[in-house]
Amino acid sequence: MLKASFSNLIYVVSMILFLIGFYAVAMRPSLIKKIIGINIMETAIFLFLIGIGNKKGGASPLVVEGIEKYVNPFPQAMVLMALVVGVGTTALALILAVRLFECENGEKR
Amino acid sequence: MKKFIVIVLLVLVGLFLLLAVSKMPIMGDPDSPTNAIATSRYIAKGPQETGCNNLVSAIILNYRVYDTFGEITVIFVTLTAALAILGREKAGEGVSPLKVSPSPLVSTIMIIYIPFFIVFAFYVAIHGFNSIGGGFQGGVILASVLVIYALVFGYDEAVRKFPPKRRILFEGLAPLCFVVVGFMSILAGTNFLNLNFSSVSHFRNFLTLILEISLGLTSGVAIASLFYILKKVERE
Amino acid sequence: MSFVLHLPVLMVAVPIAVAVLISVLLTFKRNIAFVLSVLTMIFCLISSLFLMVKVITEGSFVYYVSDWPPPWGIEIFIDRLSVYMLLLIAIVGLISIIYSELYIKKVLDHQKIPFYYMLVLFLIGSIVGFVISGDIFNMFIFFEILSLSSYSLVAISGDREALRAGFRYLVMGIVSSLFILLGLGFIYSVTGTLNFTQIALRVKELSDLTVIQTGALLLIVAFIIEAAIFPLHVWLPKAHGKAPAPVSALLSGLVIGIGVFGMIKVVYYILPGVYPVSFVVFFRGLISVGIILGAIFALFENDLKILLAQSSISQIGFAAIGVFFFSYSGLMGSMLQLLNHAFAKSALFLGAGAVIYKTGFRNLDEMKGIGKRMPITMGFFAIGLASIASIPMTCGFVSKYYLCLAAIKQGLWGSVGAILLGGFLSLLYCLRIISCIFFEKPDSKVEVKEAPLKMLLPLGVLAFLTIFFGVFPRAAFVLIEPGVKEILGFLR
Amino acid sequence: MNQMVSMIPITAVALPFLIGIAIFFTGKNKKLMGFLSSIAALLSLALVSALYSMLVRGNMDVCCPICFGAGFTFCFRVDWLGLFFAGITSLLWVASIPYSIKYMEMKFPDSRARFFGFFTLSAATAIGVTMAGNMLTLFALYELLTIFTYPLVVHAETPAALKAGKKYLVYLLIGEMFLLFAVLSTPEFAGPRAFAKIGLISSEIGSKMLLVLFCSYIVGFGIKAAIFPFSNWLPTVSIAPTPVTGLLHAVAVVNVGVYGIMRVILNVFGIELVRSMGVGVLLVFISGATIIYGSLMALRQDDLKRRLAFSTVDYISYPILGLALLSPTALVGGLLLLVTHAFLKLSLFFCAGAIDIQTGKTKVSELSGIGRRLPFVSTCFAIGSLGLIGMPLTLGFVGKWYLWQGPMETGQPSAMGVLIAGAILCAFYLLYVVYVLFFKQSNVDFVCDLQLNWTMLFPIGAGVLMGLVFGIFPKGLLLLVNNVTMCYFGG
Repeated sequence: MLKASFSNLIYVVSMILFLIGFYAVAMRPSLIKKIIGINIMETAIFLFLIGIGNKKGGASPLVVEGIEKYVNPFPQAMVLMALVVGVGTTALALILAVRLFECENGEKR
Repeated sequence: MKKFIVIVLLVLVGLFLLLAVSKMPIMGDPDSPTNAIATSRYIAKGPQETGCNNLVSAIILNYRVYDTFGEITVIFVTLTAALAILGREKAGEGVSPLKVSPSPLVSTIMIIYIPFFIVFAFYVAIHGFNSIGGGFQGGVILASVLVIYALVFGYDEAVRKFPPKRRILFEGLAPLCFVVVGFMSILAGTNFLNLNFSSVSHFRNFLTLILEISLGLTSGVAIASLFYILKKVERE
Repeated sequence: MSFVLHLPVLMVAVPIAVAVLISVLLTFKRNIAFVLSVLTMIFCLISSLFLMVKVITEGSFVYYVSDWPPPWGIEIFIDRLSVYMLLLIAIVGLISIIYSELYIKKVLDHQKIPFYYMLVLFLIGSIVGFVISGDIFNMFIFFEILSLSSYSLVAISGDREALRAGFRYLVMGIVSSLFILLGLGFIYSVTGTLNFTQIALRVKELSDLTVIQTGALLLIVAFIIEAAIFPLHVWLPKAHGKAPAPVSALLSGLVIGIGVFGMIKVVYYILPGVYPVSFVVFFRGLISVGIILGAIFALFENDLKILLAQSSISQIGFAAIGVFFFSYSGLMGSMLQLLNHAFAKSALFLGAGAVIYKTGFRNLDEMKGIGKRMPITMGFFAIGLASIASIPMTCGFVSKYYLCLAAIKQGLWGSVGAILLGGFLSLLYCLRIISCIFFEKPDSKVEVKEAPLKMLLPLGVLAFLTIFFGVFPRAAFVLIEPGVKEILGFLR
Repeated sequence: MNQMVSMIPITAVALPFLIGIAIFFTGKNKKLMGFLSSIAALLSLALVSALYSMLVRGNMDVCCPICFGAGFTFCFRVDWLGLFFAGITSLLWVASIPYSIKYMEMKFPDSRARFFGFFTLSAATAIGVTMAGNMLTLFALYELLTIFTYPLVVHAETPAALKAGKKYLVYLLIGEMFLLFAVLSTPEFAGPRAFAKIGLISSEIGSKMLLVLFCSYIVGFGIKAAIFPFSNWLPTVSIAPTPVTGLLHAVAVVNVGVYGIMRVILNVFGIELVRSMGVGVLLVFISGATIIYGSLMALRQDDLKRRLAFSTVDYISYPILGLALLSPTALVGGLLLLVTHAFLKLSLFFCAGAIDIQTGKTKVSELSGIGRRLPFVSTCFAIGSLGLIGMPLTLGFVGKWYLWQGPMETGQPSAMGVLIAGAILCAFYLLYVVYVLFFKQSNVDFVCDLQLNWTMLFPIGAGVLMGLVFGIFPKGLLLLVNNVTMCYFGG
């Protein structure tokens, strides 16, 4: 198990990152920190996905004459789309947080 | 107590995930299922079938363009939510005149650079076919231009320059483009969002270009709009 | 007939396109949103009827978006169960939108009204997209649209409680969608594809199932969050309780049901038969606890809408537990419970909304004797309650009957106990509401009239449907029975 | 046995049911409301008689299955046992309608549409239960009966009534939980002709499971039949309006519980299986305990309606006892006592209601001297009491006579003891009321401000008269009851 984990170091790292993000989401009371946690989780998953698509010695998926070996383009496309989705969710989270902040401050005033 | 439970839970989940990770195929193995199965066609036939040398663009704009449609909708939904919850910003609404006028150095440089930025954004968007880049990337550059403009010349000035009325069409451009292209492909007798419905290969490239540009414009303008809306609350 | 093939994807594209169009047209004409949404929903209803005819006569079919066959492109997979879900979505969506007109005018600012309709259309379109999708990543994308629009619909009124509820829902929801993404990463890493049928084929060839099981577990946990099943239900009561009534109807009736449908997709379509027994027992245990706890929470709740939301936790548990029976009767019960919950719970939320619209009362204590003031509204409400309480001759009875039968046949005594006890407790809280509404002496002297016709009509349709499918469950069997047999075939 | 398909059973249920729903919309139109309720009752009586004649003529089962597919079949089927109960229910339903109309007009002038609507619905579902052809139908209608009687129980809308209603529901719904479990565990419970054969359960499913099932069934139906540990709800709901109490005690609810127990033992398990399981003794003990408990509690009650309610707890266990002895004569006795109880207890409750309306007195201790003020009502009360105790020349006597044969045949001295003790206690608690009515001097003077008219007095008199007539000429009734027992004991 250890040896396998070692060769899959990126996966292990991304899992650990994921858990760190999860901890922030679960334990931090601050809304902004929760959002940051969510982003850490997201990034961890992107790392994971990119790792899955890797191929040793593969070139970036940009077809050029003479090169036969490319890395898998599909995870990259997936990450690109998930990134945009991530932007959307983060933005919405910020919108709600900002509005909530406004409401609570408004009541204090 | 809660902390303890969460940490125990996380450790358990972590061990579980690590176990799974250790059972996964070795990273970068050329024979692993991910590299063996689906990718062969993307790499072997991608450029001929889609006209994109950039395989990532080929996937997001042709093989899985339906996903991209969903994804640009996500941006639009976020924008709608922002409008519903926070409301559209208005120029001069509760304006307090800028206390610090922009430094002439910064503003002059920005005025010189902004056209280049915009050109660069379009370049990235259009060139997504053949090289690194793509609609979203270009769009984000565009958005950053709009954001920088607001930072340098002040929020009100930016809102006055790019009022909501002008942005509104761009915001909805990409989803509408996708649906229109989808309808066209259905009318042409193929399935939804098939870009290859015409035998003329240039037409396919033209459609891809249109989608690429609309993606860029929409994501850029929508992200900028989100920024403006959030910024509005901050200054109130 | 070939046009019918395009209808599923059009049911996704048209609501989204109309919503975008509304935003563009907004500058010219403000009050066009309602009309356009109703027209869109009518289109969806008609297309789902067409699809129903098609699927009943010719069986399930697949549709390749952009004409790329899987694993390269995205496949849309239409079988009887997904058409069944589409029908539910179209009916409940149309009804909630019609109901919304008056209610939303009263509750929201004038500015927000078109955005409300847009978000509802996004919600409907994405639910359809989620249900018909045959590709996990595509499911993820539509799941995101679905969740984003539901968060914002919960928070749309902009008051503090709603925002709090919306934010909590958002955090849980994002975690759930990230779980999907992570899970699909695991699945992709060993199968090399994201298409349902292809994954199911590849999995059979695998020797080591650990990674696949992890992926499946992550996906199921994600849908457990979305369906609000026991330990992860914390977001639901406030979110559904504080949203505007038609939104609660949509969220409670459809969206959490979609969570259960997602579970069905994972368990039966994507990864059939990879689950160790302990897995299944664990989930059944969780769901059983949820069924009972939700009902107990509801028994002691005073705010009517939050009570209904608590009862949703219990009711959706019934739908979810059938998924893990892996048997014909269990799945039948599950699907019927989805129908029951979609119609009855929506009727309940709309009824509660009618009371709020007319009187502003939210607490059960204030509503004493209101059944005498607005007998028709509350009569429909009572029919919904009867169905939730699984009284014979309503749809709820049929579903719980099948579930209990399945559990007994398999000798799962714990689940039997949970189902029976849950049914008993739901009867109790429903009768508590009934006795409060109809038999207690009113405190206040406020004159209350019947709800307006535009609200009564949707309520009446839902109440009618609940009774109709209770008396003639066969009408639903046309789709469910062969559909369930088909997906049970995947297990072998 | 032959079978014929006919729509009459379902019509006998559905038509009154629909009329019941229609009554909700009559609103303030009292005449129409009364008319519709009487029509519903008369219709069901007519249809039940039609079924009777069909059964007599052809000795056939009348059956009509409605299949919903996938093991979900509703089915109505009439045999002698079902018809016996349906007959009692429909007859008493007709009798109680005029009384209820008058009573409600005097006591609860508000929301009468609701009352009569649910009254009709309850009676219709009770008849439906007796005509159910399989366990599923039986269960569905059984639960509906509980739900439909709830609004009647809480009709007064006072806090006490609501509390009583809550207690009623909790008790009965717990019972139904057990029942649902038992029903679903019974193989072939939803078969279109499930009750046509005797013994749905074979002994193959294991003795432990059999015992669990048997207990679940007994608890499920027994709660409604108010057997010993679960009988507390019955006195509590005597707070409801008198016609409702009549409905609960004599017409529908309690009878249906007894009917369920009979169905379970006779059809689901079958006499042979019950005998081999040896659970008959258990049932004898339960019913014996219920008889003693009910009588003792009745003695202590001062409230007349509560006293009568405990008397129901006592009396309704005789049929169960008769069944539990597993001998045909005892069963005949039990069924006869059920008829006795239905007619006479209804009359007694109506008497209590009449006294309440006339004088406002509900306590036994306050009733002194009323015998002279309300001679008709009091006389009826006295005759009814004597009939229940089992005086010769009443139906109660015939019933107890037959029931007495049971322990003689099977040799169960404890059951004999219970019968004797029950009769003596019953005499004590009922005759004391009669004594107070007629012989105790009243020290308070009271006014009779209302005049009872024939619509209220006729049902009272009719019930008592029936008890007497059948007591003197029991032959026709015996024939019917023998038909019932013959189906199960053969000859």
